[in-house]
Amino acid sequence: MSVGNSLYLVAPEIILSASGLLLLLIGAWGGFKSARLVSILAVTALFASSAVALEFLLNPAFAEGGDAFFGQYRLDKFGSLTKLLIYISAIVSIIIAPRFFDNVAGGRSAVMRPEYPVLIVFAAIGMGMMVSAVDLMTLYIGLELNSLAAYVLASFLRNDERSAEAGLKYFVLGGLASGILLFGMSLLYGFTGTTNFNAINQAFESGLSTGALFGLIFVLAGMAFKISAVPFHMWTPDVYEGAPTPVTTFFATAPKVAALALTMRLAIEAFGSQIAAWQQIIIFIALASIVVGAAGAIGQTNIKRLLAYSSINNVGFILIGLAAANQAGASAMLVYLMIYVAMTLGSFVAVLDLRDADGNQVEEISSLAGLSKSRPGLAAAIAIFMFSLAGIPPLFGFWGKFLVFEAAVQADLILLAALGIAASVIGAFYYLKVIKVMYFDESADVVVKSDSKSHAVIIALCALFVSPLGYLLIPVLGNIADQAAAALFWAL
Amino acid sequence: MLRSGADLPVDSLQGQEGNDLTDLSQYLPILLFLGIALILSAAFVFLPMGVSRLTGTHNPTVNKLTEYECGFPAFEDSRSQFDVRFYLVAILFIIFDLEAAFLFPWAVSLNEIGWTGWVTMMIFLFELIVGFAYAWKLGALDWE
Amino acid sequence: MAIKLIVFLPLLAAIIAGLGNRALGNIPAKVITTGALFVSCALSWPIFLSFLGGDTQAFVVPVLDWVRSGDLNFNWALSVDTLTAVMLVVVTTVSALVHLYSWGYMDEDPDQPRFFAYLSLFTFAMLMLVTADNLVQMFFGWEGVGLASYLLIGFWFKKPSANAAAIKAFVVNRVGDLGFMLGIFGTFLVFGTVSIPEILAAAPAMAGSTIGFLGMRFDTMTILCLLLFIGAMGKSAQLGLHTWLPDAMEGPTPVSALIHAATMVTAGVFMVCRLSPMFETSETALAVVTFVGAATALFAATVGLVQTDIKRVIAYSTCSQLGYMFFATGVGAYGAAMFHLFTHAFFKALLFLGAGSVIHAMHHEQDMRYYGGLKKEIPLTFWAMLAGTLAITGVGIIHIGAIPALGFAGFFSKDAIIEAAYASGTEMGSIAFFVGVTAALLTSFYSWRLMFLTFWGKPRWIESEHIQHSVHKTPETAEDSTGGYHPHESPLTMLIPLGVLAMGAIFAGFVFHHAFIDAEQGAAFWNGSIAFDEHLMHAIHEVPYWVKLSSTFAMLIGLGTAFYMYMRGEGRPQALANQFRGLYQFFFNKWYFDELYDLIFVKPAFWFGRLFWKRGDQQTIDRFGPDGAATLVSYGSKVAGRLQTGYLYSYALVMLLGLVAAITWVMVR
Amino acid sequence: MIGIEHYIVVSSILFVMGVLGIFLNRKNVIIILMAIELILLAVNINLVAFSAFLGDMVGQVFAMFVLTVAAGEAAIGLAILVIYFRGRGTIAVDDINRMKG
Repeated sequence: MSVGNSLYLVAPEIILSASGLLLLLIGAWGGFKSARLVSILAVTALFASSAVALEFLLNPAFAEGGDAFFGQYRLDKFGSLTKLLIYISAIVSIIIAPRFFDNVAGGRSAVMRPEYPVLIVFAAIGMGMMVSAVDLMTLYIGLELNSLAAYVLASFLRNDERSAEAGLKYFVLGGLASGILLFGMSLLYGFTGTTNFNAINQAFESGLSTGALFGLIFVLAGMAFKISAVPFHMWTPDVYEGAPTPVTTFFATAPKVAALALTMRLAIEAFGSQIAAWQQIIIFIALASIVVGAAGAIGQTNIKRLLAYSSINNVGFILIGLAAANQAGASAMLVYLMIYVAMTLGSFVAVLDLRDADGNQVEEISSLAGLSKSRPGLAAAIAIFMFSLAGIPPLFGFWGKFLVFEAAVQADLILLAALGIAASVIGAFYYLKVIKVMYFDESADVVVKSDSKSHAVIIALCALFVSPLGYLLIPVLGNIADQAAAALFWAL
Repeated sequence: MLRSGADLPVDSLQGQEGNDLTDLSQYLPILLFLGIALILSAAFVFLPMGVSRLTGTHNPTVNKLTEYECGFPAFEDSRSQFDVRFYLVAILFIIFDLEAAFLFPWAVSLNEIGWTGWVTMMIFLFELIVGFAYAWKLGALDWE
Repeated sequence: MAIKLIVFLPLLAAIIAGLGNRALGNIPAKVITTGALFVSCALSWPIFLSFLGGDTQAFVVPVLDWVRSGDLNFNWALSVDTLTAVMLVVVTTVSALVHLYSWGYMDEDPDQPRFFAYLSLFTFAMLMLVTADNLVQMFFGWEGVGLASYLLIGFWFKKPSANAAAIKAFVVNRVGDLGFMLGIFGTFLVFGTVSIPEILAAAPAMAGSTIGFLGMRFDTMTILCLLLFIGAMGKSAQLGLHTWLPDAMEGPTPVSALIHAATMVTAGVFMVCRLSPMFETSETALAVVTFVGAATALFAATVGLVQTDIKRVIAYSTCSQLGYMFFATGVGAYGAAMFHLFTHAFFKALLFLGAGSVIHAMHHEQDMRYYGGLKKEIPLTFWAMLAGTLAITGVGIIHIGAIPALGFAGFFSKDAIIEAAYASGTEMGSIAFFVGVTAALLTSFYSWRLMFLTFWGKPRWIESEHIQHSVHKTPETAEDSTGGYHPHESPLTMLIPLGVLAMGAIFAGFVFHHAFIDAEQGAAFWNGSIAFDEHLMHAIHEVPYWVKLSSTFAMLIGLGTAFYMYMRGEGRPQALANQFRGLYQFFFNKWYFDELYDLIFVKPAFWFGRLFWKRGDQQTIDRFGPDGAATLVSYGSKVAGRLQTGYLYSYALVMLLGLVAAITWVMVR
Repeated sequence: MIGIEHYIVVSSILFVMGVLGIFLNRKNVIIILMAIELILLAVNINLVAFSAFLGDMVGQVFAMFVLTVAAGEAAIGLAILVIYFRGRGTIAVDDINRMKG
């Protein structure tokens, strides 16, 4: 396996790294004026890497993928698919940024900074490494590359206290989490003698030593933090509320995809031969996330916090697919992820589109009252996203839930599926609250018209995707997801 | 040189210790150790507080609390805040200092890793330079 | 095809008027519905006449395939034979006239389109019922008329009493319908088909066969007939299931005339006649029918004696007349039954519309005690109702020698029934005969009482609150008993139907009695559409003269008594009432049927309802179901919120606890 | 003779102290940064020790990466702390609860 070949297999990351560095310099010399240029270039770079990822995903020549850098890194359909999702989320997060930063309330630091797209690009590189890492070291580097960028992004509004606090909290807890993760990795390394996933798996086949078991738990805990699963979810609401909305959009989609994909790969490729060791824990985490996500959301008055809890809730459902620990489950998770990304992007961009007369962001749910009158289109879109997040048929969100439950039933986790369905009913409550406010409360007349074409387009696309029309895509999505899932299980 | 973990002997630890990894009971001590570690560390944290609180009378006065500077009354609060620029410099120093740490293993193993390693390191250094340039351009380095 | 038009024009009109409602406006809605009805009326008479002339055979017009499932398959078809033809003219004629009448009567009503839509809908359902060629289709019509009746009784839905009456009618009818349904199921079970002709063809073969039920053996046909008869009882308000009919008078008077006098309530009789070959196979069933009919005739008449609400009097008389029809079918005189149905439709509709006209004139006062002396005020109405009264009391002279029998409609039909009861020779028949004569006496009494109280004597209007409202006077301030109130004759739209129906009440019997009940012509006319018993019809003519005269005498006695009580001197009725206090109360309270049912059925039902509602639903299901979940969730949200303190160390603590918990779990597992 | 488990114990103690340091200290966020560094050091001890006992270089390389990343993390942590201090004028852990619930 030549280095050149390896470089070819990591083409998306290389493109992004090169452009990231270049953009950094452009930003440094160009100053604020260059922000737009940098954004455009960053989006272009992301599109380029998406194209490459798509090529890897669809071109039969890469059907069985390949290892790069002496088994540190693997290219396969699973990685390519998740990368695609990540890049799309990154692109959207960049596109929606300027409108937000250019008129933040009060005009403090009221300008789009060129570092924002650069940081997004670097985070994207890190996540790309995460999803195609087959070695603890690659995993760690990618994860940290993503996290460090994320910490900065969270506190990007330097003069906004909430933003700074969000960054601080995210950083401290993230540091703790990565510490736990690392400690687990060190244990795994020590007790299996390797950092390579497949080697770890082989080592586990001959049994699980206590130290390795500890390592496994610690690693899973660290991952649980990244995917904000209960009980490692505490940072999520605060960070989502405090961080600038475009950043929140980014956090809610791309890192979730990356971390979940990484967790899947770890659980299947590295710990696949000791499913019993982690399955019950995942089941518990999944149920806890569903319940806490639903319960926590009910009391919320801030729509960003609400969406944070909703993401916790959805992660719980996705983890049900992982708990199934079979190919159907993985495929279901991937489909769910695609739908989840669309739903989340849509709802956050919709939130971003809520501004009052002074151009301030509107985040209070109560301010949405009467939205159905003042902005029927937006209200309808939000309603669609909420119903879809709640998993109410016939919207597309239902399909994801259905698939994971189906997978769970296939794996004889009937009880889990039953509890999950029951919990999803409870969860529906708080989404409906938003819709009630929009449609049935007397108007508050806070939100004003928005002239943003890009927002409208993105919202419309996402709404279209999660609308019942989405079911037309099931054959395509299902097929791709199955292939990607199969790529995970090649070792078993 | 960097070896891919895939071809490592799984039971290399046994070579050292000669006991079976898969036997949980053998490694139960680790759990105990962790417990002990918890207790000990907690002790390290709490013991001093507790002891100082228990031993010795505890009735602070203003004069007691003023710090002693060779007989003179204190000019200013001993916990004076540093200029944030110190932090900045410190940060930059840490980063570039640690990146330098990569050079040593690279240097000693350059014969084995050959041109590939050399090019890689050059790329790495280039990236560092880019970061450096960025910091420089933003004026992170000039004190005023 | 004419028949299709006859049946579906009313439906079309109903749909147009119903959906068009306000948008359409009053006049167009009324024109469309009334026009449609007159057209189908005009189309039905030729069919009837052609059957009368005997130059048409029964025919069936398929509409569409309806159900094909296993053994159960039947079409939706309109079958027309003599029986149907008779019902067609009755239904369409009365309905058309009532539509016209409603123009005047419902003039001030805010939403007339709805009313007329309901009327037409009812007519359609009734036509479906009478043209049914299978039991399911008949049941469809059966329920359809039930629904329309419900809607129309509760038409003034702002009146609580009206709603209550509507619900009562609906519920009581459900009881009957249950019997009818069971009958249909049983019939399908036994005969393997629901097609009426096939059933009737197969029925005689089944006579005497038995089916096991609850370990006992029952006579098949008896069971089926009784079940079906329960349905008939419900629809036709026979004793036991009659309680809804008087309350149904809460509906507008035209509705009472159309549904609760002329057409719907006779559906039971029609059904029994339609299935007469079935009933013929079971002596027991016939005996029951006779008994129930006779009992109803007597019971309703006695109650009618003492009612003061003009409409309720007529309602009970309807009940009683239906009793006549039933015991006619019971003794096998189906022709006579249908004949009475035919004539009764005219004179009872006439009486109701007349009563409506009186009520209209008396400013919606319905209590006869506040009428009096209206003869001069509203002469046309008076004459019309006189004709009706003469018809229902059966005034006429039997034919002696060459002189043919002359008389009003009721005379021919009712006498035929009474004579048939005597001629049937069964002891149940003879009981029915005496009951019938007695009922005739009572009928005559309450009918004339109604007339005397309403049209003769001095005005007692000022006592009525309605009148007081209209003239703004009270008995004290009023200078005379009229209170200066001037009843006004009803508009032409109301008088024309009265006139037409009066013609019917006068001549229907004389013109058609040969065709309906004469032995030979009857057989030719009915032509097998009902089990027409020629011997019985012959026997009618052979009954002794005292029998023939008995009903006439009874009528005269009743008339005399009424005249003596209400025209000669004051207070005689009151005195009599006081003398027979108990009896009076017993009659006045309708034999305490309502109270009885309230005690037996209504109260327990409510009790159970409350039990299940409060205990079962609220305190058990809701408490541990939705409400419990809701409280749990809100509590959980509070807890989650409290955990989210916002402090770094608590977050870290939670994370660590999670980690430790996971470790402990995997270790102890 | 010092065995692997001794190293593990030391690193475990360091690790636990670091973790405790994060949520026992109510005063200064800087201390939290130190605690995190402590955790990473514990990890490094583990890695190097294992590497030595396994006779495998990977652990040491891993340790290098951890060091580097730790440096970056510390830098970013300090930077965030600075801007937070600019905003709120305090870095007491107890004051960092603007957002909760």
